[in-house]
Amino acid sequence: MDMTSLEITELVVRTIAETAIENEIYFAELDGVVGDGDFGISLASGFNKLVDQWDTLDRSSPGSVLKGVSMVIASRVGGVSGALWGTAFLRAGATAGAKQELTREDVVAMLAAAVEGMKKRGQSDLGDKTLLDAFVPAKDELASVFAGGGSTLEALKRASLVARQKTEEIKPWIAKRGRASYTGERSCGSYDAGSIAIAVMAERIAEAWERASVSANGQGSAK
Amino acid sequence: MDMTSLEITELVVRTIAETAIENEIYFAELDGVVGDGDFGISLASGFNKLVDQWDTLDRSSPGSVLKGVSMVIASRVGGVSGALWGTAFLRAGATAGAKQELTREDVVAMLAAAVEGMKKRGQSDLGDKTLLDAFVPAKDELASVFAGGGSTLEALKRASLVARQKTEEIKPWIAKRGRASYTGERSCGSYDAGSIAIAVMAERIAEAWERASVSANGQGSAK
Amino acid sequence: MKKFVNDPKQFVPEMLKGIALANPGLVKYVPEFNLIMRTDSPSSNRVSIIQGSGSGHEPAHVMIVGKGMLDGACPGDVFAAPPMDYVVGASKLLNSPKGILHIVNNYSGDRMAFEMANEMLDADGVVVKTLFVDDDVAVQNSTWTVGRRGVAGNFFVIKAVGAAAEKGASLDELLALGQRVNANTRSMGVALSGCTPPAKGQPIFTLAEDEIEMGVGIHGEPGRARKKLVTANEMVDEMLAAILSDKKPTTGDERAEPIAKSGDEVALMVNGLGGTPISELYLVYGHAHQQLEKQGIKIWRSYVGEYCTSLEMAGLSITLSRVDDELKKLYLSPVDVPVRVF
Amino acid sequence: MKKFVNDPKQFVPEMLKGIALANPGLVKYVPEFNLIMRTDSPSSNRVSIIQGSGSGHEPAHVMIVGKGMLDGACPGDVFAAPPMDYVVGASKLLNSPKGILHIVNNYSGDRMAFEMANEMLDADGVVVKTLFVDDDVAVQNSTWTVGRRGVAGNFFVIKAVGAAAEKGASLDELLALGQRVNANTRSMGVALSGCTPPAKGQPIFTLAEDEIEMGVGIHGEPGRARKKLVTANEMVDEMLAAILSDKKPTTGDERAEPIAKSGDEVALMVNGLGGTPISELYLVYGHAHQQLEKQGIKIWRSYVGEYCTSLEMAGLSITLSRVDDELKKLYLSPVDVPVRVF
Ligand SMILES: Nc1ncnc2c1ncn2[C@@H]1O[C@H](COP(=O)(O)OP(=O)(O)O)[C@@H](O)[C@H]1O
Ligand SMILES: Nc1ncnc2c1ncn2[C@@H]1O[C@H](COP(=O)(O)OP(=O)(O)O)[C@@H](O)[C@H]1O
Ligand SMILES: [Mg+2]
Ligand SMILES: [Mg+2]
Ligand SMILES: [Mg+2]
Ligand SMILES: [Mg+2]
Repeated sequence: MDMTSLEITELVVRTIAETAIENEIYFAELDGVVGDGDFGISLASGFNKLVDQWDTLDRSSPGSVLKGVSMVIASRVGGVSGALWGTAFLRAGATAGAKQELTREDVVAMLAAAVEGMKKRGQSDLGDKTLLDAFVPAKDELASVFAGGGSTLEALKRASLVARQKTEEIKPWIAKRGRASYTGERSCGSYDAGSIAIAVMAERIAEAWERASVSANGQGSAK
Repeated sequence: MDMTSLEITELVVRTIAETAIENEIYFAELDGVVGDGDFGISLASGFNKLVDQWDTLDRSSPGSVLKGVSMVIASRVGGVSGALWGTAFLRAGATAGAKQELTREDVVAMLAAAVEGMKKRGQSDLGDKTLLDAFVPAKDELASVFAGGGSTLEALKRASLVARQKTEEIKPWIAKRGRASYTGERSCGSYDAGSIAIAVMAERIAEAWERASVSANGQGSAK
Repeated sequence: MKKFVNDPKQFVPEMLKGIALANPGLVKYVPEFNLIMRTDSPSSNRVSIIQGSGSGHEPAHVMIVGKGMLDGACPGDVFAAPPMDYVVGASKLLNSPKGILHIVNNYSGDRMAFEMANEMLDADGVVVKTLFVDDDVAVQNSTWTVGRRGVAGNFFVIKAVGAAAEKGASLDELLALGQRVNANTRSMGVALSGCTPPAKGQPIFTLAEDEIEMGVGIHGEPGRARKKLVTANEMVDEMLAAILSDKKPTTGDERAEPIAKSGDEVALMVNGLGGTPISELYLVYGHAHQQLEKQGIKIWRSYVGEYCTSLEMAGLSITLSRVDDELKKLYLSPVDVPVRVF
Repeated sequence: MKKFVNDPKQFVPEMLKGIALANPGLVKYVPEFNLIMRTDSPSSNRVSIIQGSGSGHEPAHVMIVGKGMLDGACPGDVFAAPPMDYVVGASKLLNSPKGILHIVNNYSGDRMAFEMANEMLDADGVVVKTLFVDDDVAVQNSTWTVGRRGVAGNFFVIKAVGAAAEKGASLDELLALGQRVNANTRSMGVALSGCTPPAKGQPIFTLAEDEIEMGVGIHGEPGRARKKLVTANEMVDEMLAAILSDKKPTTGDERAEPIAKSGDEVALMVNGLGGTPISELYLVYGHAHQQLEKQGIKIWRSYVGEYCTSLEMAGLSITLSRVDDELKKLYLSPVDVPVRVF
């Protein structure tokens, strides 16, 4: 596939934004079960703002795009999601630095930095039944496919499968962070909204990648 | 029939009280259509109080019973109904004076005095779509049967028929007094709660009279 | 019906008990007459001011008893005028050598109860004058009504006469002052939902998901029209138009001038009916304020909150009260009553 | 959903506009940051006090900006913590040489937004300290929560530090004072119904006709248990028991003493959640007052009304705050804020 790292970054960011906007109600409903139901709305409002301001962002490098996304999200989205997602994009962007082309190792390092940022900001870790429980294993799966020399499409598909599986696996858990945690044992048995969002976004990115590869290569074989 | 005027007065008052108490919800619902729905509750609470205090009333004469009823109702029932019904019983009792036995003329004069009292207190008249529109014609019918020498039972039955007819006749009218009047033309087409109460009470008094006559005479012929 | 209630029949007494416990030294509770009265009333230097009215309109009137406002309030049950003997009993307890002013919202039930009470008080030599409040423009006067209803505007009437009484005004002065404020005050309400009196256990009326009752009364009496729900601004515009175009009948066939014209100063009240949060009241206030200023009417002071409610009814009323220098001073003079924030 | 609203997305800005229009001279509105601020802040003699929090809790906090309370409030949307740049923007506008006190209700969203903002403010040399409020006893501390929630008790914290700031207290003194009040304040709430954020258009939760949510949070977070509706007195007893038996974790494994024992003096607040009329609040107050006095706890002062709401949610919370002579003086010192009756 002939896309630049900048084009790929934009594709991924735009796919995440579209997913957040299209799933506003669905994500809100998930958060409404034991949380306060604002998750879908917060996310959508931030990414809507991003789409509005897209043309004013500094899109000179992958890192500058990600930092721009971070500022819009952190500034416009209230509370947990603004802080967490803003931190994640910021750390990923900072790790990318000024590079124009990113290697697979760079991408894995960026995701790892995003995770560390969220853990610190959220005072949270794996096992707290948050989006980390979907995001971290998905990131690890991606890294391991990369390490084994698999294609990007395969890596994305396997990562999204892992994320989706994790949303089911953590369903019976008790929420230890976020508003859902206030309900204690009543949070057992319901999906974590943030994790579902991660799974849906991963799936949508894999699809987008497949579509982009098809059109770029003029046929069905993705790199 | 061998009842004294005092016994008859007590029978009538107790029948009115029972009717008010048993129809609390029904009367309230009628008042709820275009009024404020308190009529049934007000009336029932006053007459409940009356039943409670029955044994403490000065029941030495028909007049003293009626004055006692008046004080309980006026003191315990708030607003329009307390004032109107209290005034009606007061005026009737005052007209009866200290007499132990009342003639038919006395009864008609007592009812007329009650009407005058209510008109004055309520600044209302026939045609305002209030209980006066049922009460006055019923009283007139009673008087005319009495004048024609008919039996008391016949007089009560015909009076209650008239009252009932009137409730239907005034249904399309516009309410000009009471809270229902605030709705203007929206009051057209619904029953006036006070008039229905008058009709039901008149019917119940006629029935009570019939029952009392039967048991007094040991057979079906009422005087 | 879900409420904080024990025995529905004890709803009013238990509330009154709470008011007295919460404000020791300021007011006391006389259960016999549903009466909340100032602990320092009657005073021989001050006309005593008494309101009756029904319960369910809190903070009106039991929570505005105190220095600078009412000497006593003896409400009936929820939405019911007080029985005569509450008025008689309260008036005897609060009898002052300077006389008693009864403030009566213009409903037949209240009028009659106070009238009967006054006949009895007269006979006992108690000096009473009665001030009627009828600020609601929703019910247009006509031959077939008993006049207009008294609603949230009674706050301004009470505030003015309460302040003047504190300064020693005579009974006749208070009556004249109160009548002047009442004449300068107009209100209009709208409901988004009914409400449920505890003893009744059912809503007094029900509105569909897209219906409103424009011109509703504070006892849930139907208003001018049941309408489709529109935006906040459209509801405000309709209420302001009703208030500003209103020509209240005075004597005979005469009618008063509209309440305010360009250049006039007014107090602007947005009164919640109980179930509408204060956030919405301020949203409404903002639009009303701007619309009035566009017409050159100057807002002297805002009153946003709950003044005269209908239990937990969702809805609000807007009141405009024209002010002058004398009234401004009275409105700003100090008070000490149960309803407060701090 | 029936509300006084125009465009649901403009609900908060339109409310804030109304607050500013209603209180000219007292506060002003800075749309960029959802900020309501005192017109006379910042002052070089006074630490500036800022609250963020979500909207939908009015009068908290945008209506308690003014003399003796907050210098500014920059809420997020309904029930959402403010975004970082509101906090940064508000803090820069209100920066005082004596420093800034951020009061943050203990929710992850609020904590994180203020933390990020503080990192940026630090970098710019703005001196900020953060005071967390966590008075809710419904959520027991445990390893799996982020600590307790801040609810209506924040009124006492703000009142105390606001009064002290007015007298020139330093930032460190205010932080210590606020922490002391917070440690001495416990609350517990119950909901009879959910509420509907305008932008959401649907109730955040629904209770059956005979259900209550005991221990509810002010954003509709579920509480301790969904239960059957019982009498007002039974609900009060359960809430008081929860408050009085609570031993709040302090440092490490240590736990604080219960909030009040026989002989202690407390302020007793009955706070309406928005849809419950003040009549019911006073009914509840009456029983709570008597139950506490039975245990020898002295009620120093009552606070009955709406302090921290959840839009139009039916329900209430009870707060006990232990007082001493210093705090009593602070609580009674004068204020001038939008929320008022007169
Ligand atoms: N401290 C945290 N660390 C990591 N993720 C978190 C944390 N708190 C919440 N989340 C994630 O965010 C989601 C909820 O976001 P949102 O609804 O915006 O926050 P809030 O819980 O404050 O309402 C949760 O489903 C969870 O996946
Ligand atoms: N002024 C009046 N004169 C005579 N009857 C009246 C008057 N006002 C009301 N009524 C009667 O009383 C009934 C309503 O009583 P009630 O509900 O207690 O009074 P309110 O209208 O004040 O709520 C009406 O149905 C009507 O028959
Ligand atoms: Mg949430
Ligand atoms: Mg009625
Ligand atoms: Mg009535
Ligand atoms: Mg949230």
